[in-house]
Amino acid sequence: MFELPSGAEIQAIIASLNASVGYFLPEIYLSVLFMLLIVIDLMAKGRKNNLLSITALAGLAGSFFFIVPQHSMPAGEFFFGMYVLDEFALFFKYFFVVSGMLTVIITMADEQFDSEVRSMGEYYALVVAMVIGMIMMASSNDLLMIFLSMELVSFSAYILTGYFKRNLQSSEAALKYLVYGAVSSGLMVYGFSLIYGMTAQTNLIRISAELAAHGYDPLVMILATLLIIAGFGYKIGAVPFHFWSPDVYEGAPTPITALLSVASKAAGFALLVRYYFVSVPHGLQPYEDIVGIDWHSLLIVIAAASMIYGNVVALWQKNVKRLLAYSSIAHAGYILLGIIVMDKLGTQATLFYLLAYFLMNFGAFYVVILIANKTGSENLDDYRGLGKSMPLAGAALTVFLISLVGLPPTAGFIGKLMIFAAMLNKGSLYIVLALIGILTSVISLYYYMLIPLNMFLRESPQSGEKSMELSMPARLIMVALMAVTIYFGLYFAPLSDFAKYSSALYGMTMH
Amino acid sequence: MLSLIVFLPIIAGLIILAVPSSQKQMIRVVSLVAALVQIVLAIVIWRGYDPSLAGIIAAPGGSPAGSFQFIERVPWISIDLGTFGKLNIEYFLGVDGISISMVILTALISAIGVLSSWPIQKQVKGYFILYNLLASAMMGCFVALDFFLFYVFWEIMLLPMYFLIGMWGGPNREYAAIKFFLYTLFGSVFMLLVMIGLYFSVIDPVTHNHTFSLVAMASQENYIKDAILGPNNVFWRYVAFIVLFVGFAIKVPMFPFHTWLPDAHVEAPTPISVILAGVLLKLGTYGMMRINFPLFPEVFQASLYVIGVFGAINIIYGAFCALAQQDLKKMVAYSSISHMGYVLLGLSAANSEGMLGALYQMFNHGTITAMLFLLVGVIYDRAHTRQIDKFGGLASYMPVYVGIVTVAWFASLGLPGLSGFISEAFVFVGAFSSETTRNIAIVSVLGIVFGAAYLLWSLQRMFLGTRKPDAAYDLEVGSDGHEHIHFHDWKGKLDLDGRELAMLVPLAVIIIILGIYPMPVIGLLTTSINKLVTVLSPVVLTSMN
Amino acid sequence: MEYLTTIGLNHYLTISAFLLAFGLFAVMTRKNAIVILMGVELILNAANINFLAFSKFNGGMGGVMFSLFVIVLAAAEAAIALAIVINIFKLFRTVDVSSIDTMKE
Amino acid sequence: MHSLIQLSIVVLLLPLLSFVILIFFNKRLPRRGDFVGVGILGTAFAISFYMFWTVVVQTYDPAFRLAWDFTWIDFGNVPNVGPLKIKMGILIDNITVIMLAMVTLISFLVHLYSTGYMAGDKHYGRFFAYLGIFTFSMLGIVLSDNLFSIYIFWELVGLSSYLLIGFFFEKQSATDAQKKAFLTNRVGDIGMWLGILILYSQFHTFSYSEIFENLAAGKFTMSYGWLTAAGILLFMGCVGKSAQLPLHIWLPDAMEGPTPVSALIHAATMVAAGVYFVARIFVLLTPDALHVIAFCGALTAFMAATIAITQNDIKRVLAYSTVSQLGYMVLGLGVGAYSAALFHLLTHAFFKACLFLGSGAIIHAMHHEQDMRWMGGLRKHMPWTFATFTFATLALAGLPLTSGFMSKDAILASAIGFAHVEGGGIFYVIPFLGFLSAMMTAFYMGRQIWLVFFGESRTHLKPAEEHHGHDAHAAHGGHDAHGNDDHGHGHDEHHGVHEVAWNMRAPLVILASLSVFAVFSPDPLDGAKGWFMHMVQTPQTVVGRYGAEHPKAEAPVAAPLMAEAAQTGASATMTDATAAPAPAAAGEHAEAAEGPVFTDERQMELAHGAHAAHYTAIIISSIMVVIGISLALIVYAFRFIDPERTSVAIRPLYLFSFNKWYWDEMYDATVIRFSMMTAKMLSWFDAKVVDGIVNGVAIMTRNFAFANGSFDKYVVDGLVNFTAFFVNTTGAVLRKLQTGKVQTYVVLALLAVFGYFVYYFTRLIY
Repeated sequence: MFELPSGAEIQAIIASLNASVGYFLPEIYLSVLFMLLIVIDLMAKGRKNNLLSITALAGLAGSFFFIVPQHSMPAGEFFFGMYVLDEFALFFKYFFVVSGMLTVIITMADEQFDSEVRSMGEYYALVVAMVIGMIMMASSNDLLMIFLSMELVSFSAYILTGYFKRNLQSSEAALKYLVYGAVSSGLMVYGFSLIYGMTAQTNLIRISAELAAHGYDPLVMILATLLIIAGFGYKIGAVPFHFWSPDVYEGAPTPITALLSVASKAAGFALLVRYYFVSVPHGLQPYEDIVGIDWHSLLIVIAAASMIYGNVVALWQKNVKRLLAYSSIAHAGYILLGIIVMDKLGTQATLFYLLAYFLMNFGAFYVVILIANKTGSENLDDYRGLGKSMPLAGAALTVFLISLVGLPPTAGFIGKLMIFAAMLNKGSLYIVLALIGILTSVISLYYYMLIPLNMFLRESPQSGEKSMELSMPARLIMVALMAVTIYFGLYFAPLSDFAKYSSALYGMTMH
Repeated sequence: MLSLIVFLPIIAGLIILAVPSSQKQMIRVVSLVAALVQIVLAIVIWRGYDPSLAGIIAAPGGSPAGSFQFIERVPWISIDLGTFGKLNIEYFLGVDGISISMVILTALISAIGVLSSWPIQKQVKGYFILYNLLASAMMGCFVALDFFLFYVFWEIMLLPMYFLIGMWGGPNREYAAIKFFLYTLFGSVFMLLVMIGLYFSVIDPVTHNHTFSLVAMASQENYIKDAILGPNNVFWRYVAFIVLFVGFAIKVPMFPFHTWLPDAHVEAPTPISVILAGVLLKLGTYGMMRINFPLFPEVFQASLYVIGVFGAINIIYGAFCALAQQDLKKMVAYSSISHMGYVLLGLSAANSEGMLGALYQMFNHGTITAMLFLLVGVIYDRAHTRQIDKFGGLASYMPVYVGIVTVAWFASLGLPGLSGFISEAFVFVGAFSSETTRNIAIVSVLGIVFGAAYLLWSLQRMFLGTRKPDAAYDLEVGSDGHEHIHFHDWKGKLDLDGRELAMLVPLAVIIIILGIYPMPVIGLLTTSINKLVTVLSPVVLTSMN
Repeated sequence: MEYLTTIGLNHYLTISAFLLAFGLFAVMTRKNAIVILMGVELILNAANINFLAFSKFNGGMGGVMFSLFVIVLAAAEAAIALAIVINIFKLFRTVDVSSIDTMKE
Repeated sequence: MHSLIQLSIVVLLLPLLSFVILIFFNKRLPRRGDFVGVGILGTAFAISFYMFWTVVVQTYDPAFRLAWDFTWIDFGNVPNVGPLKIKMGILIDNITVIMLAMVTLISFLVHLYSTGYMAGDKHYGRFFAYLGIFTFSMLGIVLSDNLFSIYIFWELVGLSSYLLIGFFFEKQSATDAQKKAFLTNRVGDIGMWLGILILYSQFHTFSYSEIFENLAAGKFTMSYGWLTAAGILLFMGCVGKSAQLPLHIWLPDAMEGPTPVSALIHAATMVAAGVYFVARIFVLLTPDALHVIAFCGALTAFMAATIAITQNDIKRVLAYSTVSQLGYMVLGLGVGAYSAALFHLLTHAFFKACLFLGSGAIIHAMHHEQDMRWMGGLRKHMPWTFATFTFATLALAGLPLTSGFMSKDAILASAIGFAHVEGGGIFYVIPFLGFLSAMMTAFYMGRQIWLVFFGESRTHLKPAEEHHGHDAHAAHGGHDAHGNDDHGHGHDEHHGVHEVAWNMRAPLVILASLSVFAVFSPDPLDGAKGWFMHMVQTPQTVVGRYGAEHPKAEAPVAAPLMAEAAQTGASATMTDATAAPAPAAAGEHAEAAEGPVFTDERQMELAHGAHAAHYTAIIISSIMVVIGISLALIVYAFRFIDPERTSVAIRPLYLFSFNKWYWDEMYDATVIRFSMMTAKMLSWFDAKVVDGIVNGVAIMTRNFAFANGSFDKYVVDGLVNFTAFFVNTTGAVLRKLQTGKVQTYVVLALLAVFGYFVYYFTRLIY
C-alpha cells in the first residue's frame, strides 16, 4: 500500500538533511560530549578525580561556541518540520546548558556523593544527556519529536534520581518517578495518537492548520487534550499532576533535585508554551479558543490549584528539600499565570520568571547542599543557630528565599511584577487570579521565613561555637549567585530584554 | 544630595562589613559618624529648601522641576514592551513640604537610635549592618517620587526590621517579628497590584509614556479615561483606594490592624522601638498623603467620614487600652496608637488646619514618642522590668531622669508650650471646622482627658510617692545619712549618664522650642499643605473631569 | 452483517481503548512493580494500535514511524525500569510498590 | 510698640526667668536661690504697679485700651479661607492692669512669706521655681488677647498647680490630689476648647476683638443654639478652674499643697482666672448662657457654704469658703453684674490670701496641726496673726467698712435686679441663695475665729491616733525625726507656739490693710462711687441681635454702634454713654447717667434693676451677716447651743454637709469606675477579640489536630485574616493526599483527568 520513493525524492531528502544538519550542531556537539564522557569514565575507571566533572563543565561551556552563531540563522523548521530553530528555542538552549553547568558545579560541592557512590561513572554523561533532551524538548515541533525528547529526559532523570543505589530514599524516588512518568507519558502518547487520528498530522503547525480548516470531534478533542495535559503537567509538576515531585525531590541527590526543579520544569513549560501556542488555533484573544476544548480555563484552574496547594502544603514541611519541592509546585502555578495571558508580554514575563526562578532556586539548593555537607541534615530543626556559625550561607539563603517570596530588591520580585503586569494589562480580566497569586505569596512568606527564623532567631541546641567555615570557591559561587539575584532585582533591563527577544515563536504571531 | 543622604547609611553598612566583628567600638563609631553626617545633610537640605514651592503635583507644564526640590531624576529601567509603549522606571528623588519634615525627622531619629544602640553587645556587626540598611530604606521611602522606587524601599524596610526585632528582641521576639512581617507584607503586596494598575492608567504628560512617577499620577488629567484605574472605572478606583488605604493603615497602625504594634514594641530592643514609633509609623500616614489621597481624590472625599471615625476610634480606644496596661512600654505603644489617631483625624478634615496639624503631629509624635521609648529603655536597662507597679518614688532618687520624664510625659499628653499640643490643637481645629467631621471631633476631644489620665497615673505610680514594697530596687541609707537606691546588677550611673543625656536633651529641646515657636517646621509645610488641600478639594475634581 | 466482515477503524480503536483500560487497571490495582510496568506497556501498545490504525485509514507514514519509535522507547524504558526495580528489591526485599512509602506527606 | 506693652512683656517674662534660674541652679545658689525669686517678683510688682499708676491713676479713662500682636503661625493662602495667620498678642486695658498689679503683689508677698514658711524643706529651691512658672502663666492669662494663647496659659497654670499641689510628692494623698486637680481641670478645658473651636470654625480667628467684631456684624452663621452652646462651653473652662459645680471637687483636696500655694493659687489668683476669663468673653454670652452661669454660681456658693460649716480642717474651711466666694463672682457675671463680679474678685483675692497666709502662720506655729478642734486660745500667742485674720474674716463675711462688703453687696444687688428683670419666679432663687450663703459665710467664719483664737488650748484633747492621722510632718520632706519631735511637744501648754517672724507677718499686714474700704471707694456703702467701678464697666453685648427675643437689637441703626463698641475692646466709653440717646435712662434715675448706657435693651434694664436694688441689698445682707455672726457667737462663744448635740440631732444633714454632699463618692462610683472598667474591658477585647479575629481565630486552630505549637503560634496569629484558619485546615487535609504510595498518585491524577473530562463533556452536551 505504501509506494517507495523515487530516486529524485531520495536525493531531495538527503539534500534537505544535509541542509538541516547545520541547524543541529549544538545538539550533535553535546551528543559527542556525552559519548566522550562515557569513554573517559571507562578509561579512568573507579578513580575519583575531577577529570569527569571538569570535562563536563568545559564541554557544556563549549556548546556556546555552537549556540551563539545560531542567532544569525533565520528562524525556521527543518528535518521535515520535526525541529525548529527560533529565539524561543535559543533561549532555552542557553537556559539548559547553564543549568547543566550549575548542576555539575554543585555536584562537585556535594559531599554526599563521596559517601554514597563509589564512582561518578556515567553521572555526568547522563546530566549531559538530560541537557540534550531538554534542548530538544524546547525546539521540537512535532509530536514524535516531543515524545522522543521527553523520554530522553525522563530516562536520564530516572537513573540520576536513583543514582544513590544504596540509599533507600533515592531508589524509592527513582521507582516512583519511573512509574508515574511512564504512565503519564503513556497517556500522553495515547493523546497524541488521537490528535494524529483527527488531523493525520504530527507537525504542530499543520495540526493547527488542520484543526482550524476542517472540523473535528469535540469529544475526542477533549480526551486527547486532557491526556496531553496530563503528560505536560507531569513534567512541569503542576497540580494535580505534581504528586511525584515532593517524593522525588526529597529522595533524589540534591543537585538532581535542583536540575529537576528548575531545568526539566522549564523544559516542560517550553513544551507547553509551544504546543499551546502553536498547535491550538487561537483568535486574537486567548479566550477566543476553538470550541470544545478550553485550554485557557483549564490552565487557569491548574495554575490556581498549583499556587494554593503548593504554598499551603509547604507550610507543613520540616525537610528543607521537600519544602522547596512544594514551593516549586507553587512557582509552577505562578509561571502558568504568564502563559495564560498568552501575549508577548505574558511570554516575556514567563521567560523572565523562569530566569529569576533559575537563579534563586539553584542558589537555594546550593546553600542547602553546603549546609548539609556541614550538618549532614536537611531538617529544619537542624538549621537552628546556623546563622551564627555560617553567617554568609545564612545571608545568601535568606536572599534566595526572599527572592522566592518575591520581595524587592531581588529578581524574584521583578518576575512577579512582570507576571502581574502582564495580567493587569488585560484590564480587570485576571484580577481574581492575580489576587490568588498575591495572597498565596503572603502565605509563602511564612514557610520561607521559617528557615532564616531557625538560622538566626533560634539558638542551636548544642551551643558549640564551632564556626563552620566554607571553602573559598563555595563562598565565591554563593556570593556570585546572591549578587546576581540582587543585581537583576535592581537593574533587570538586560534580562527582560533577553526575555523579550526570546518571546518569538516560529509558526505563531503573538499580539 | 538626596541620594547621598539616602545611601549614606548603606555605605556605612558596607564599611562595617569590612570591619572585623571584634572591633565593636569601631563599628559603632562608623555608624554614628554616618548618622551625624546624615543630620548635617538634613540641615543643609532644610536650609536650602524653598518653602514657597508647593510640590504635591507637577508645576504647570507637567514638569516637577518647578514644584519639587532637590530633584534627582535619571531613567533607571526602560524596557520596550512592544505593543504598549515602554516600561519606564525612574530613579526619581525629590522633596516637597510633605516630605521635608519627615526627612529631617528620620535623620534625627536614626542618629538617636545609633546612640541608644550603644550598649548592644550581641552580634554588633550584624546589628549595625541591618540598622543602617533600615535607616537607608526609611529615608528612601520619604524622598522617592517614583512609585516603583518607593515600593522597593518600602519592602526593603521589612527584612532588617524583622531581624532586628527577631534577633535582638525580648523573650517572645520570634512571634513579634513574624507578626510584624506578615502584617506589613500583607498590607504591601496588594499595593503591588495597585501600582501596576496605576502604571497602565497614567501617562506622563511630558514623555507621553506610561510612568510610575507619583508626580504624574497625582494630577488627574494624566489618567487615561478608560484605563483600569482611569476616572471612568469607578469601581476599581474605589477598590484600589481601599487596598492602598489598608496597606498604609496597617503601618499607621489603624484599628483594627494595630495589634502587631504592642507586641512588636514590647519585644523590640529600645533603639528599634524608637525607630519603629519615631519613623516607621509615619510612613503609613505619609503614604496616605503622598499616594493614597492625591491619586484617588474623589474616593478620598467620599470616605472622609469613615477615615475620621477610624481616627476617633484610634484615639479613644488606644487611650483606654493604655489606661489598662501594666507594662510601661506597652502603655507607651498604645499611646502612640492613640496619637496616630490624631493624624488620621486631621487628614479626614481635608482642610489646611487639619492636614497641617496631622503632618505636624507626625513630626512631633516622632520626637515625643522616641523620647518616651528612650526613657522606658533607660529604666528597663536598670531594673530589667517594665512593670509599672514595680517602682515608685523614683523622683527622690533620680531627679534628672524624672525631670526629663515629666517633660516627655506632659509633651505626650499635649501640654501647651510643648510641640505635641500645637499639632493636636490644629487637628481638632481642622476637624471641627469641616462639617463632615465635626461630630467626630467633638467625640475625640475626650481623648485629651483619657490621654492625661493614663499618663498622669503612670507618672504617679512609678515616679512619685515612695518605694513600693516589692519594688525592683533596694533602698539603703548611705554614709551621709541620705537615702540611696540601687538596682540589682546595675553597675552604671544611677541617674542618667552622658550618653543618655545626649540622646534625650536634644529631643527635649526640640520639643520645647517647637512648642513655643513652631514656624521653623510649619513654615516648611504650609504651601504644600494648601496645595494638597486644593488638589483634594472636590471643586478642583469637578473642574478636571 | 457488513460491519463484521470488513474490519473498520472503530474495531481497532475499540481494541486500543480496551488495552488502555487494562493497562490503567493494572497500573492502578496491581501491587507488583513488574506487573505495573506491564500495564504501562499495555498503555503504550494501545497508543501504537491507534497510530497504526489511523495511519492505515488516513494514509501517510507518520503513524507507522511513530509506533516504531514508541516500541523502541518502550524497550528502553523496560530496561531502565527493570534495573531500578532490581535495585529496589535489593534494598527493600520486596517489589510491592504500596509498601514502598518511606517518603510521604 | 507702646512702652506699657514693653513693660508688660518684661513683667510677663521676669517670673519665667526666675523659674529657669531656680529649676537649674537652685542647688548651686546660696539659700537655694530664694532671694532670686523674691527679688524678681519684687521687680515685677514694682513695674506692674508703675503700670497701674499710669493707667488707673493718671489716665483715668474707662475706655483705655492697648493692643499689640505678632504673627505666630502663618498658614499662607488657605483654600476657601484666604490668607490665614494665627496671631499672638497682648491686650492691656484697665482690668488687665489691675489684675497685673494684684497678681504680682500677692505673688511677691507669697514668695516673701514662703522664705519663712518653707524654710528647711528638702526641695526649698524648687518650690520658688514652681511659684515662678505659676506666676508666669497666670500673667499670661491676664495679658493674652486671644482665645488660643489664653488656652495655652490656662493649661500651663494647670501644670504649675499640678506641680505645686504635689510638691510633697512622697505623700500619697498629695499625688492623688494633684492628679485629681489636673484631670478635673482637663474636663473643664475640653468644654472650653470646644467652645473655642465653635468660634474659630466660624471666623477662622482666635482674637477676642476680631471674634467680637464678626459677632456684632452678625457673621455667625450657625444657629443661636450653637452660640449659646459656645458661651456655655467656654464657661466650662471656668467651671473647671474656678471650681464651680460640678467640678469643684479638686479644690479642697488641693489643700494638700503647701499653704502659701493655697493662698496664691487656690485662693487669690488661679481660681479667679476662671472668673476673669468669663469676664473677657462676657460680651458673647447669650442671655440663656448667662442664666446657666448665674444658677451654677448661686448653687456653688450655697453648697460650698453649707459644707464649710462642718469642716474641721482650718484650710478646708477656707477652701470651701473660696469655692463659695467664687460662686458669688460667677453668679455676679451671670446676672450681668460684670464690674461687681470683678470687683469681688479683686477684694476677695486680698482678704482670702490674707486668711490663708494667716492660717499658714497658725499651722506653722502649731507645728503642722491643721485641725481646729485641737486649737484655741491663740490670740494671746499670735496677736498680729489674730488681728489680720479677724479683719480679713470680717471682710469675707461682708461687714460694712470692709472691701468685701462693697463688692459682695454690689453682686447681691444686681442679683435682685436680675430677678426683677427676668420676671421673678424661679429667678428669685438666685438672690435668695446668695443671701443665705452670706449668712452661712458669717457663721462659719465666726466659728473658725472662735475655735482658733478664743477659749483655751485644746491641744491636749487630741487623741493619739488622731494625732498621727492628722500630722502633716511629711510636709517637711520626710524628716521623720524632726516631725515626731514637734508632736512630742504638742501636749503641754502650747510650748513653742509663738508669733511668726517678720517675713511671714508683713504680708499679713499688707493684705489685711488692702481689705479696708478706703482702698477702693470713699463711700463705705457704695463701691460704685469708687475708682474700680468707674474703670471697669459692663461692656456692650455683641450677641444682642442673635436669637428671637431681641428683635430691636437687629435694627440696622444699632449695628454700627455695636461695631463701634466692639472695636473699643467691647467696653463702652463715657462719651458713648453721654452721646447715645438713653430713653429709658432719662426718667427714673438721675444716677443712670453715671452708669454706661446700653444699646441692648436687656443690659439696660439689668443696670437699672441693680441700681434700684442697691439699698435693699445692703439692708438684707447686713441683717444676714449679723444673724450669721451672732449665731456663731451663740453657739461657740456663749455655748447656748452645744454644737455636738446639735450635730447629733440633725445627723443626716450634718453628715451630708460633713461628707461634702458625697460628690467624690458619686464620681468614684460612676465616672472613674466606669472608665477603669471600660479600659480593662477594651484591653481584654484588644488582646483576645481583635487580635484573635484579625489573626484568624487563633483559638480554633490551636485545638486543631495537626497543628504543632510553632505553627499556630506563628502562622495563625500571624496571617492577617481568616486565611490562617483556612490555610491551616486545607494544608493539613491536602498533605494527606501525599500518601507516599505511587499508585495513589496515579489514581489521583487520573481522577483529575476524568473529572475535567466529565466537566467538559457535560458542558459540551448542554
